[in-house]
Amino acid sequence: MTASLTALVQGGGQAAAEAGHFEPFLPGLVVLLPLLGFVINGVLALQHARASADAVRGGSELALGDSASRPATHTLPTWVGPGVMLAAFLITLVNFTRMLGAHLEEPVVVHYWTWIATGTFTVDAAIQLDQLSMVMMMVVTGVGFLIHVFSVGYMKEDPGYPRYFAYLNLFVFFMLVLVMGSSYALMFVGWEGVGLCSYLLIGYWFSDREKADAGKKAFIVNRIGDAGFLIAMFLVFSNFGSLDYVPVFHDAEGLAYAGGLVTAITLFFFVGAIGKSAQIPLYVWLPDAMAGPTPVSALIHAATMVTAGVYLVARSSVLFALAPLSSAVVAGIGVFTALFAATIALKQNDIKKVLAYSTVSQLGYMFLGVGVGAYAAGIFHLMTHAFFKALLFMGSGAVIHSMHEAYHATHSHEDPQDMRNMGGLKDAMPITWATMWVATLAIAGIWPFAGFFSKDEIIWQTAAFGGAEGAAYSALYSLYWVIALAAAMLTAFYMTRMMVMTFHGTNRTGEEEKKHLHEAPAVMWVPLAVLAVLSVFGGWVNVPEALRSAWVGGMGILPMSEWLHHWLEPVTLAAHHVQEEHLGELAHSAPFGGGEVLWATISTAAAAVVVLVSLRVVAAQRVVPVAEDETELRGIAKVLYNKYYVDEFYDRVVVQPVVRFSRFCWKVIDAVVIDGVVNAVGWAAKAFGWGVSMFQTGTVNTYAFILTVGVLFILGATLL
Amino acid sequence: MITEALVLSAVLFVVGTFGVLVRRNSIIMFLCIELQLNAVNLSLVAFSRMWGIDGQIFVFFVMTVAAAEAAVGLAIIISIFRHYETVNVDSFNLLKW
Amino acid sequence: MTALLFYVFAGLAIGGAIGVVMARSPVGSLLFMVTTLAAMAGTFVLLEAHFLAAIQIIVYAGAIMVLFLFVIMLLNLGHDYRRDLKGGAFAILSFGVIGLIAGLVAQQLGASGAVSGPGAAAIDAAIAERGALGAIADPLYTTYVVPFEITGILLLVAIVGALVLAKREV
Amino acid sequence: MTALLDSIGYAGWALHALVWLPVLGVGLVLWSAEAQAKTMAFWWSVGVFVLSLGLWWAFDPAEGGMQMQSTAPWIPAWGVNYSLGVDGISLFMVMLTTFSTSIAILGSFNYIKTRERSFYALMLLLEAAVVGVFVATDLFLFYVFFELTLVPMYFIVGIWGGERRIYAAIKFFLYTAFGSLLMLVGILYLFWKAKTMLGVATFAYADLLQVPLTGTEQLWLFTAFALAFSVKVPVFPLHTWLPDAHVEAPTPGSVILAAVLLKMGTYGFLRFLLPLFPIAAQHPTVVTTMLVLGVIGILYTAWVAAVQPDAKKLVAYTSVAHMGFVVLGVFALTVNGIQGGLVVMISHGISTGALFLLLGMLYERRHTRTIADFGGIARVAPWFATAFVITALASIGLPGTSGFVGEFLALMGTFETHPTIAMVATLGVIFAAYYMLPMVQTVFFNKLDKTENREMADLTSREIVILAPLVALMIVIGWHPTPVLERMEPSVRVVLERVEAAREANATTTDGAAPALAYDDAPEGGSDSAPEVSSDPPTADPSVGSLVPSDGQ
Repeated sequence: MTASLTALVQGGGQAAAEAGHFEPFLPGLVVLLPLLGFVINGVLALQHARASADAVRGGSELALGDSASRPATHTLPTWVGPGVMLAAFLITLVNFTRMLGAHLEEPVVVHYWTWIATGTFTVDAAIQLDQLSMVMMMVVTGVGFLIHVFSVGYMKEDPGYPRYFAYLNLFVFFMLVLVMGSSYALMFVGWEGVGLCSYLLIGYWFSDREKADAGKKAFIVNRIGDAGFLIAMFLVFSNFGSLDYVPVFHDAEGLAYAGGLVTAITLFFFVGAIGKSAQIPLYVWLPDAMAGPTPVSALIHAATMVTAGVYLVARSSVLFALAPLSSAVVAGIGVFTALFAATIALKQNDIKKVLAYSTVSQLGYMFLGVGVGAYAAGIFHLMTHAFFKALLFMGSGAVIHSMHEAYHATHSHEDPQDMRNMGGLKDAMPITWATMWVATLAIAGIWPFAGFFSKDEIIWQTAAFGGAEGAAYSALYSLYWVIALAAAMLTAFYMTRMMVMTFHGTNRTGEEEKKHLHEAPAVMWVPLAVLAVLSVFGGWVNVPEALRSAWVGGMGILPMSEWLHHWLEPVTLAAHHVQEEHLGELAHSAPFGGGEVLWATISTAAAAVVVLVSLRVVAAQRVVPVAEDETELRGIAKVLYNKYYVDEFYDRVVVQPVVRFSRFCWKVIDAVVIDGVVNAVGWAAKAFGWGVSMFQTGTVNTYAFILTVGVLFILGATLL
Repeated sequence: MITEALVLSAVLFVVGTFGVLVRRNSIIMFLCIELQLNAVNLSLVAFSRMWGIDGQIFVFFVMTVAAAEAAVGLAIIISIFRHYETVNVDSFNLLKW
Repeated sequence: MTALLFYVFAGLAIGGAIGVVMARSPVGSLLFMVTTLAAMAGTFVLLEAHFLAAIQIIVYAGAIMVLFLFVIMLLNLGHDYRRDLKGGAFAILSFGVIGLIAGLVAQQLGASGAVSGPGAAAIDAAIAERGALGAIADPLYTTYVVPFEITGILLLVAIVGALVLAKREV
Repeated sequence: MTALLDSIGYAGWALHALVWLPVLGVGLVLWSAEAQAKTMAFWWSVGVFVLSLGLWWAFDPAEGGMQMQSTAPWIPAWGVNYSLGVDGISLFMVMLTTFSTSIAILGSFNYIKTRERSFYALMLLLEAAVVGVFVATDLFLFYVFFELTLVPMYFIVGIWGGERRIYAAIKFFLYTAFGSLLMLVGILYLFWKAKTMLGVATFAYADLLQVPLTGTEQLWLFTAFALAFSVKVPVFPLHTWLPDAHVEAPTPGSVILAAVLLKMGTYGFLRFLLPLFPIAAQHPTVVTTMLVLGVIGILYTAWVAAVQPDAKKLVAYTSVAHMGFVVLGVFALTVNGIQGGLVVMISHGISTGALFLLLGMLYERRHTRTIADFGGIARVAPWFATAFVITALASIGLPGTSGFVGEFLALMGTFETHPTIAMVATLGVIFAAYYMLPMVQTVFFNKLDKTENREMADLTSREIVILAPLVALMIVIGWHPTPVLERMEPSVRVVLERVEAAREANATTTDGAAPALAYDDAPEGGSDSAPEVSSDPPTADPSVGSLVPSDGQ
């Protein structure tokens, strides 16, 4: 073990022979650094917690003092937390550039030590480096680093500062295990690990019951998905005899197309994905997860963890390509979630809730993408979404931060997250406003922002896939395509609504509070700026070939045509072979005719129109602060506002029955039935004894008589 | 001759036993026990006609024991009588459940 | 002649025994007991156990029975005959059980038929040699001396015990 | 290390020492002063533990059969021998026993206030008995130890327990005694059978393995043994003694009970049920029954646990759920399943033991175990909360902790042979979160609204010393279980090969006696071939020989 650990640090291990001329550079360190950060911050956190605990026991709270005279427990994490992330990102960057140079056909697997080895089952602690994991590593470490930096500003005043960074680093560690692991087993380690961290971070302010409940809900709902993941792994193992990607995907090509086995495997994997990536019907935990600190929502519940499901599907692209039914299910659930969540987002007033549902909706798009076999497109959207959604969340974080301090200054207890209390913030915080608009346009799919290219490619691929000759359920795919377009329009609307309610119009924070509203400090807005840049240009890495020469492709100015697509080629190759074999040529025109360029134009134009219109419409609406807001919602609006009452429904249909049945098991089956039998045996023995004691009359004659009877028996026995 | 003696002892023993069972007066029960002892003595004597003098020696011992037993037993009866003012065994049922 | 005598004695003994069980008062049954003991002493004689016959009369009928008599007198018993004799189901049941035992024994004896052995000859020889007393005294003080001594101790203990029990608490 | 051990002839006397040193300790503790009793007992048990550590190196991982065997005649007339031995299955149970005993003793320093001397003496006696159970290779000896464990536990619960301790103690005693008496009958039948069939009066495990039994006989004996062990495990309908015993028992009692006493049941499954009655053990009906009971145990007790108001009772019920995974793994009759089951046994011993210790510390502080009485403890006792959360997560099988490795392997092994059952059992993963998290939340999170909780002290250094090794073990085994697994595997294979042989023989001839013949021509000294033989397809030449003591040295 120790030897392998040193190997881990030196990035040693033995890289597989077919590495091409790609030489991995300290890949183990990428994983190890965040873990190191976790250990350091964890120790600091424990130290600090002891101190504050003594204070609490003393009946007071531990005063942090001004930022100048903070104890080491609050200064060190500032450097350790983001520091390890930066280091990890740089190492990843080195590896990335090296991989760019090398034309890697086969993934490079770096073994460290044998994790589990029974007689018939072996899985190593090993890292798989290929184009897909590299993209994920870039996103996780890169965006992760920015969010860490942002957190320094956002959490500065929080008493649990070191604990926060400890959790955050631990999360990154598990996330990297998830994306870098060379087997489903290791992915599952990361899978549950990130779930744990999300549990801890959602319930970060655990003294608040709602927040703690939200964390618990997230964990339990995720576990439902994890059960599916486990079953899928069992299926994989019992049929392939291994859980490592390389052998499994190699043997998978031998499976029957649309066979029952591969369908079962993929569907169970997708159950896991549904849980982790918050799709119907298990999306309910994500909106509640907003209880966590906002940077957490940006990192875990927008950029990285929730996209793990997409990564899982893309990773298993061969299997999913072999199972058209599963693919249809994936795409269907994805697209319906996209629409469903978008409609809910229309009526939310909590800025983070809007973003949460928009995340759910965007995740739906990603699943639509991987569902229609456009794995590159799915990952592409995952990446761009990481950029602009992280930006949106951190922007909202900046807003909330400023609102919170405003209310704090005036000791008001208004809700700093409710958009009805905002409005007109653009004067106070211009940078935030500008960057968030960039992200909004990106997510709305306006040319040439990142979101446009990624989302448009997914929508188009849906049409093309459905139109393919060999495609099953092609009618279904046309439906998906229409829904996807509709959802895109809704996205444009609710995002604009959010921006308008937050930044435009007159300020509703209150006269006193208005003075205290301020722009976020540099440590917070710099990351926003960086992400804004990425949200603009991030999409250009994968301009579809068809659009390239057209105006949307910038008349060929836009570089890197389908770069990401080609980059991921080695990973998705097998899947594409399967597609070509069974589907044949993809369609070149959408269901209602029209080519890719045309529909791209239509969609971006429509989105632009929606944005402009809703600017007017929402601005025209009269919004009042929560305090004096007693508008009675009616009809569909009410339903949307209450999120279709899904939580209530689950509570009635699932939670309560389970709890009631549990009580029944305990009070009736255990206490009455089983223990009843047990005690009955005891009573029977007692009763028998009591009955026999009746012979004890106390009169000598009886005893003598019994004696005589005994004599009679003995005589009889001996003489007869 | 021996057989008859044995039969006689058997009859006496049986009668004695019956007495022990049906009488309540502890002294009479005691007498019946003595009766049983004597029945045994008789059979021992009878057997000594078959196997030799030892039987009679045992009778001797039995008598001694009977004497001792009578002494102690009667003493017990007296002390019991002091408590209950009766020798009726039905009234000594402390061992009742 | 001997047979006739034996039957007489046997009749007396059984009659006495039944008397012991049935007699109204303790004193009555005590007297019946004495009768039985005397009759048995007779049978002892017929069985050539003269010494035993003698002590049967002296020790049993003499000493022990008198002791009983004393106690009965002392306690002034004998006025509750009705309650004394158990009746009803219990009596019948015991009668049945005992009857069965008797039946078993009888069946045994009947099966064995007339028995005899070397003992009689040996005893007669011993008596002829050392007289009735010596015949029994010799083994008693040689072979059985240890049990004999033990019975002595037993008697001593019995006396002490009887004293302790019967004595009024002081 | 190995050289050092050889130089002191460790293998020769280690097992005897492990059994008898605690007994000697009993004497010393009773003889020592009341005040010194605890320290004396603690250091003594630590010494025993350190001694047992040597097994790790002295044990030959490649060897599937019994090792370090030694036999001495005890009651020659009945062929009863005092014979000890250890193999991959019992090795870790022994070490777990010695380890958790010292931990439990250290953990009871503050909890036990009365009759300390007798308490610690009983703890050491218990340790001796349990170690004996795990190392005995003679069924008579095994039975003696098996019953002996009841006595100290009975007193520990009955004297130092809670209000309803008498009821709990009696319930515990009767339940288990009832089971083991049936087993005694079974053992005697085997003895008689061996006498008639083999012509030797023997209780030796290895000899009884040679006894040819017909299928029907095996089914009956299997039932007798299975009942005895199922009560100990406990398997679903026989589990109701456990919550009572746990709730009433003092903390150290619960720790030992959860950590090792329950393991005696599943150990019995592996050591006796499968090898002695392979025909019955692989009988479809039997297997399905046991598996279904295991699954019911997992889900049902998870539900019951979730609604317990008493934290300790909750954890007690979770024990049943965990042992359900073991039952599942064992009767999956696959290498993965059984090894997984063994790992679950170890990790459950560690994590649940730790949970009981933590609850005990909680009780010492607040004198209540009602979950609702707490809240927000994490603010006043952060280290305590950290330790508890880690332990709880290990207990619900989070990857990276020992719990996951075990449950994962057990479920996967089950899936290989019984997919449907495994799928249902997998739902247990969900309900694990369903019972554990709410408890953790209500106790440690939420608002710190009760004044008496504000005074709660954090972990003392002694408590840290207790918990640190446990937590470390959870994580180390979670990330690097291979050394553990590789030591188990050969022995597991030996067991499985007997079962497989029986299955094959059964397949060829319906006459149940046939497999017995297969055993007879098993090579007496065939142990060397044991580990290499691959289990799929299982070869019909079982390495029964490797279980025969005579070939060990």
